[in-house]
Amino acid sequence: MSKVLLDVRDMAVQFGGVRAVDGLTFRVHEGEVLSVIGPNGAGKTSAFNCITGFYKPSAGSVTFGGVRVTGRRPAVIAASGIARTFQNLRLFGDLTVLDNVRAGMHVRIRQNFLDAMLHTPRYWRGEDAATAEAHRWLDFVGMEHDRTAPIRNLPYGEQRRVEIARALAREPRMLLLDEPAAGLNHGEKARLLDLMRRIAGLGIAVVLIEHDMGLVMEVSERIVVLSHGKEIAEGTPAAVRSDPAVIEAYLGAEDEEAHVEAERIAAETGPGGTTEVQR
Amino acid sequence: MTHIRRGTTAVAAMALGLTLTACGGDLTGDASGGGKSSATLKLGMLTPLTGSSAAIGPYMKDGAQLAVDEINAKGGVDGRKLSLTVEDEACDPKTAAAGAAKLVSAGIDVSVGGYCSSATLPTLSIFDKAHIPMIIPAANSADLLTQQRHNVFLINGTGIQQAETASKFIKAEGSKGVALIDDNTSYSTDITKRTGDQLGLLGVKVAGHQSVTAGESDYSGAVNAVMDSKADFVYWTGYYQEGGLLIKQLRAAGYKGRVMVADGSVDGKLIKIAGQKNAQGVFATMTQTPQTIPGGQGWVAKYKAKFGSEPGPYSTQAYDAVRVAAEAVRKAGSTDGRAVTKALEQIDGFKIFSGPLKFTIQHTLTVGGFDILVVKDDAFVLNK
Amino acid sequence: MDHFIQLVFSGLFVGSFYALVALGYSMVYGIIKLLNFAHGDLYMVGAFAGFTVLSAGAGVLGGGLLALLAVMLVAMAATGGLGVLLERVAYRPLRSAPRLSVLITAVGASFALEYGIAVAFGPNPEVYQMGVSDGTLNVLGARLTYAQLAMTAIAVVLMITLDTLVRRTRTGRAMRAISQDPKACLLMGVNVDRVISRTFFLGSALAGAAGVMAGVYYGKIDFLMGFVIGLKAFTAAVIGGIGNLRGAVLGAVVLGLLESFSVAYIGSEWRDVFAFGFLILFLTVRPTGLLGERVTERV
Amino acid sequence: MNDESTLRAGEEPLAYAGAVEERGPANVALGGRGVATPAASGRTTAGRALSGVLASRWLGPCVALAALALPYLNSSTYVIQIAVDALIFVMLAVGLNIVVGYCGLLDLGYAAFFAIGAYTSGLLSTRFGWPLLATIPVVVAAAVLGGLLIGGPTLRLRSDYLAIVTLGFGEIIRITANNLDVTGGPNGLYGIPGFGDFGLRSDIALYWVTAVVVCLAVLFAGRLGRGRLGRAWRFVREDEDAAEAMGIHTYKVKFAAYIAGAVFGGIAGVLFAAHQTAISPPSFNFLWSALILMAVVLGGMGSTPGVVTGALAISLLPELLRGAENWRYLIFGLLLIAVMIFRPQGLLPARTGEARRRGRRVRGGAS
Repeated sequence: MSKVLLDVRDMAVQFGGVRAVDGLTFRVHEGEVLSVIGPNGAGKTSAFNCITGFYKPSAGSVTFGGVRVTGRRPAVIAASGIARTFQNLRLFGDLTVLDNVRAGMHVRIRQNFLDAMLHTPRYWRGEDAATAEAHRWLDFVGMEHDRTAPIRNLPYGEQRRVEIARALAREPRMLLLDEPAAGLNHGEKARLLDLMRRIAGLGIAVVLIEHDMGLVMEVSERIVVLSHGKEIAEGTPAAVRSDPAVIEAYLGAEDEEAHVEAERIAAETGPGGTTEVQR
Repeated sequence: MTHIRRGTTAVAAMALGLTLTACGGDLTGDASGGGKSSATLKLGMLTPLTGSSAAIGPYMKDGAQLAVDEINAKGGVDGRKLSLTVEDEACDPKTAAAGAAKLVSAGIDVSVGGYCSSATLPTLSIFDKAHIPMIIPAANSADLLTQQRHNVFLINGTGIQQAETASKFIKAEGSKGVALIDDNTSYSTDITKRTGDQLGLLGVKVAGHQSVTAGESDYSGAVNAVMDSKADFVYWTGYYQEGGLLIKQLRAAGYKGRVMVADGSVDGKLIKIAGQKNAQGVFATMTQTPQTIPGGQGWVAKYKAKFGSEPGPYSTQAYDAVRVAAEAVRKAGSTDGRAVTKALEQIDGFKIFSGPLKFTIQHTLTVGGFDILVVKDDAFVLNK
Repeated sequence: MDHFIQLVFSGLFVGSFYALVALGYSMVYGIIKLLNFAHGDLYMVGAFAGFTVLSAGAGVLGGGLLALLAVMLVAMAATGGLGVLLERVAYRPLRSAPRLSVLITAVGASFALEYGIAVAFGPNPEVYQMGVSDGTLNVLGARLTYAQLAMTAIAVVLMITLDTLVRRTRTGRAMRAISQDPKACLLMGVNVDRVISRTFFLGSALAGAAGVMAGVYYGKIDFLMGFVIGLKAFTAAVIGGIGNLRGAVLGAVVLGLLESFSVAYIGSEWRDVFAFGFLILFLTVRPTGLLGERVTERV
Repeated sequence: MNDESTLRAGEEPLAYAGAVEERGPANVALGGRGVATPAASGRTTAGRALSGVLASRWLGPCVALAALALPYLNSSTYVIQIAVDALIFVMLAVGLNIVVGYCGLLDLGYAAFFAIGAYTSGLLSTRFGWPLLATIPVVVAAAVLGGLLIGGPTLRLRSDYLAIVTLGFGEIIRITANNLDVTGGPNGLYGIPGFGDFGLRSDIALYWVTAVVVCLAVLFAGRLGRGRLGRAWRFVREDEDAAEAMGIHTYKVKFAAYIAGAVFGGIAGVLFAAHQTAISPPSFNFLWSALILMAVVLGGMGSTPGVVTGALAISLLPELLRGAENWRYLIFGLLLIAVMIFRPQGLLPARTGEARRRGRRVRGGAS
């Protein structure tokens, strides 16, 4: 296996008395596609937020590309090469599609306030390059709509795609996707699967939180299973699928929803079960 | 880029062209109002009609109007009828400056307004550039004079004159410790500062100096400080609204000493707000007013008959400002600003409420005319 | 020592006025996240409403605490109604608009109320024709007038009543619920509009009561009297943790005490600098105010 | 692409309603401009004409030219006086627009920077005899310092708290100016020199200086808003977390907005000092901050033509209503409520199209 890109060790965070993440350790290698699954409330999104700096871990360390980034500002961590999407779309609603994607390039555009005020050649070079690149990323994710319109007016699926384009425009070495398939229809999920493979093809490591097990099993090289903020299993999709601890975690959860989910996971991943994407 | 550059250059070129042609036009001369006519003597007044001092404006306006009507009834000045234009100064420098510009554009000959010193300051240069003499009835800060503008005349006694009168009286009363309280406006702090200096020269102890915020209701902070300082004489230099409250709260706190207020507080409302009982025996430093000088009752009656209300602060000064303006124009024989200014400097012995008028070299009253009043029942009367 | 106690008394007394106004600020903020800039002016309108009642019924009412209470009730009803009207006309149509536009409307309403009164009553200050007793009490070496005592007592009674109302009644529960999650309340069948109206009524009525009390105690009212106290009440509400009612009272008392002591030890002209400076430093240390809830950010 | 857009046109009324319902954002009225979708179908011809005018690249130069030509149309002292007032107010509004409109930070004490500028230049020119022009670098430094002082500890706060803190800061500056001797106490500073009169009538000379400075300020503010930093301000306004996730240091970006606003306010203060010749604390009270904010919101946050229009309206309206005495602020207040209710996004809201580009540049990619 290739080099370790992200190394999370004994990471913990708590809110009040609740330990959302409780001593989590896992690694992501360069260019791999890794899924993080677990019942609701297992601490998946909290773990993402700790890695990307939105929460300050109360213990443990996060090392990215050999550099310790624990507790740094989200912007600093992002600049070091981690891009992410959010569970509930977090786009800049009033701004155009292109502007949204330009946000990803912000740290790379060389321009100071004088350039902007005086419209120097450097300003135009930077702006034109940014526009062209934004179009390239939008083409890459297959965003077909008008790109000069405010993004809030676009259909949900397109907004999802733009959010990924924005994250890619950050030119990350690792991309964290938080439930990218939520709310998508079958056709859109298939396109998402294809997109994730093409992203991996660019050499970008993809870490995925997803409830759609079909998608997870299809795309992941490895899976990390969380429960109560701890890792309970790790391995290839096939290994995880048959891990008794995983089944137990899903069934044992008190949450009603988790039961349903556990049954679904069993049905979907059982021998001969067809995944959603294939259907 | 080329488009934008070209646009910018075009604008710049046009601007330059405009400037060059402008030099030949009427944009280079003095800022004087259009339409000056010799048929009327146009007077302009800036006074607060809105804002925190909005209460004062009508008093000044009515006082001036009374004089205008009286003079017109007698045939005006050398056949010229008087007219009065009033603009709001709102006690705000920007509003005042715009108002002054409006008066200049309306072609006034003499300005007879000016209430808040801070709002009057920016109008000085505007009137000066238009060569319009200013007879300022109320604003009296020394800062109005430090630029030595030849066209500025104050017919209200100045802070220093008031401070002198106040300090002498306080010394005569044998005070062991004086508390000075102002409302942190220029008019008021000017008087407290100067009174403090004067008292120092006279060897009277200043027990404390407080500034309160105008427009508030609770002055317990200042009251506590006065009580702690064991002062036996309080001199309040702000306006009557706060002055009434202050007296009331001082008395409620058990203050037994004497209280004196400055001219801004000489108003029947002070007694009402403080409560008649609390206000009894409160002294005041005040320029001579119709209420206190012999024969003045007739003037008050005329005012009441015309406007249906008692005259208030600066009604008399505004009245006098109009009369002085008319007198100066009569003497000068023209409405030309420079001539009127000269005439104003030469006025000697013209009778106004504060006494015979003669301006000092600084253009202030020679006779400040400050008297000590005292509250008796529901009115201020001359202290004997 | 008695000097110290005197300062404490002054601070508490001023604080109780701030508190009555701050409560309305905080309630309205808590429920619709609106900084109601016109709130201080409702206090002023209350004072003028009381003044009108007093002038109209000068002979009938006489003096005394009972008359004061009667005047206060009428003024509270009037300002409460005005508050409801204000919400109806100026704020409700904008409930879903960006918050800044509503803020501008509030500033506009503040102007309209101030100058509406200036046009109706004239710009001169008016004098309340209702004397309160001049008697003085000596407590622990500091003086305290009966009037101060009575005013503080009325303020405390009003605050306790409000607290009970909010904690014990259905409307109160609904108010607290809406401040937590208005959407959920709508889904649960709570009549959100009516509850917001009632919040405005209560908050405005309290401000009106404070206005009458100020009129009676200080004796002088004018059309700009609401501005400064509005600012102070806003500050108090923020110090206490805006949206939290007990916090508003606590913040008001803290602000009153701070002002009282700063006047004594720093000088009255620096009082507001001290008060605002304290506010800024305080917020950087404790951004949610004294009793404000910690907001956990959801990402 | 094509059938998609036809579909979108059909949905437009619903989207409109939804947008108003949800957040009533500034993009509603003119949002669709320059967009491939025929979203404008519901708009009136007049509205389209207006948005056409607003989008024209000649609008700015034309307005600037009109401003420069004013003295030829009417050179009365009064007109020049209030025109300079209005232009200074435009500059203030444009500066505050950076903070509030672009970056979404509610500032209720903007007059503080105006005061810092006016007092710094006033002090240096009257007490130390500096020419006014020479004070500008010091003013900029002082404004930046003021921005650092207040922005440093407070930009981390929630927006409502930011409002009260900035309000408090404004009051602190004003009261301090009132209490100190060096600033002339309540009377302030007076006898402040102008920039010189270049052989013209002095007020007209100052008018032209002001007009040129303000036109440049409007141009620069607009360009700044469209550049890299300006985009970052909007990202922060729209969603701070998402901006952080893109590697944008939101704290620094907010700081930059604050300081840019402070510099604009400070330079407006210099113009004000030169114009008034006398400055005193009442000119920098809360009412001023509120009026500037009102101009920004009334005109349309984030929109340069809107903010300029709003500033002209707010500054000239009270002058037009002069003589109505207390009625004027009553009318003013009612008008504000009415405008906000019927047009909460402001008079001329910001367009959310792409920035105007020069035609010859063809961008790559589809669309």
